[in-house]
Amino acid sequence: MKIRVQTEPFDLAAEVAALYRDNPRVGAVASFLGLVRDGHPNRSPSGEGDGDGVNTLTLEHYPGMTEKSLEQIVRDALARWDLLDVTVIHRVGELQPTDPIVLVAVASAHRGEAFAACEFIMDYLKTRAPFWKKEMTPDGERWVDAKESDDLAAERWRG
Amino acid sequence: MKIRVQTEPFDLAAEVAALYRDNPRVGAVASFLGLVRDGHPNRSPSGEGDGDGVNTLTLEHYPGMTEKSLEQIVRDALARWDLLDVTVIHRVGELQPTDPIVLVAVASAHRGEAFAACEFIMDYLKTRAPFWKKEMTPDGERWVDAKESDDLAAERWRG
Amino acid sequence: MKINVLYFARLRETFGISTESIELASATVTDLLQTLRQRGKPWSDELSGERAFRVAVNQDLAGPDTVLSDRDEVAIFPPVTGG
Amino acid sequence: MKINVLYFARLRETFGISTESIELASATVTDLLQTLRQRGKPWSDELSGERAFRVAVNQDLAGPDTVLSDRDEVAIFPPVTGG
Repeated sequence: MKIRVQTEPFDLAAEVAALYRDNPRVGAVASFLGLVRDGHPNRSPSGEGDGDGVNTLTLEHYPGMTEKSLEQIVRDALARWDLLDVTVIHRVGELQPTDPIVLVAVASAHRGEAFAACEFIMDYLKTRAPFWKKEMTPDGERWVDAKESDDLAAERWRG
Repeated sequence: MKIRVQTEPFDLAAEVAALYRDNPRVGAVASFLGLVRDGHPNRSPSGEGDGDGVNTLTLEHYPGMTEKSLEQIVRDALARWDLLDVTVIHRVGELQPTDPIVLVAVASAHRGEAFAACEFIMDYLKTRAPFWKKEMTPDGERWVDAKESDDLAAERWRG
Repeated sequence: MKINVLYFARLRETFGISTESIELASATVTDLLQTLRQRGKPWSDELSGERAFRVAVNQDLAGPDTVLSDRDEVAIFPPVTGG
Repeated sequence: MKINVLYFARLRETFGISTESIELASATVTDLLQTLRQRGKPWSDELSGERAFRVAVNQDLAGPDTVLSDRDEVAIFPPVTGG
């Protein structure tokens, strides 16, 4: 398990390769990359809010709890599925549109487990890990509101 | 849409970056990497068949139909979800354990669509795209049998 | 009419042939398979239905009732195992 | 007992404070919130329950009945928006 919270960019290929290069039991790596969009993340996914001109996104977090909560989410995934390795990297600080924010990569023998665990980790990260986004737009600064759809996404893994 | 069938390795980071680098509407890239395992793919996922010592995997395909079927699978995904771009690369020829076989990468504004479409494309690729694996082991050559679990995985996207 | 038939993977090896041209009266996929089975083993064994196989007509998966036309490309192969 | 309280994101900016130390008799999360609301605006507005917020005790998400102990670290913040 590798959990990182950092301001620096990360190397997707190196991170994914580290999950399988020395382990021929790995048959599947599912990964997710979250990126800064040039649109207003608060609005509906219909696209009406796209292209609002976000220039900079600032990510604040709660050092200590961030790592603790990410580790707990990954441990929950490892208990639930037969996984071989997991990497979670989340950036903080100032980011620009098209900058990667988060990488979740999950290695397993078969694809079903890797896909499910990768989506599970993202859904819980979105609702439980203490990160907050603030947007800079031509209209000024605003804190991004949490989305109800993220709570619903996390809910479906219960029971 | 980018569909490739090739003997050469591919560059995961470059392929994923090509999906988002020039498109600030992309907020999510879900990707899947399938790799040659050093185990007997025919056996159960319980792990009893792992470590059988596959030395080389040879991937045969049906040129023409391969590209046509992959394009149809991606078109089906584009019709079903709100996606921004899709890349599918599948290697053929001789591969060794830990070599990447297939990459499916899906870009969208939000993660739900990207995850679902990436898994959908893999499930259909596994059951509809004309590729066949032959293993070389210390005991000789054998063609890999299709898995019923793959048919079931594809079935769940119907209706 | 003339049908171009292709075999892949295990079936290509078992039949010892990768492609052939077959003359048929107007026919469906079922008729073509019947013609092939009449050759005896290994054709009758492999195409009896006991072992799974797939048929594509002009590079689309096809069922037994698919009607064949002159110069169609028919491929017969085991269930796919890519990915 | 002494509780170390941390604020993040919008709440940190609205309250104009990122951390403070509060003396309390033995108490739950609800008691701490009541103490903070008694300060008046903006505390009473933000912590009334009309706007969503979250509480973590010693870096684990906590509910209103969670009992606090001396030197506990209590964080109050808006719903998270990472990823």
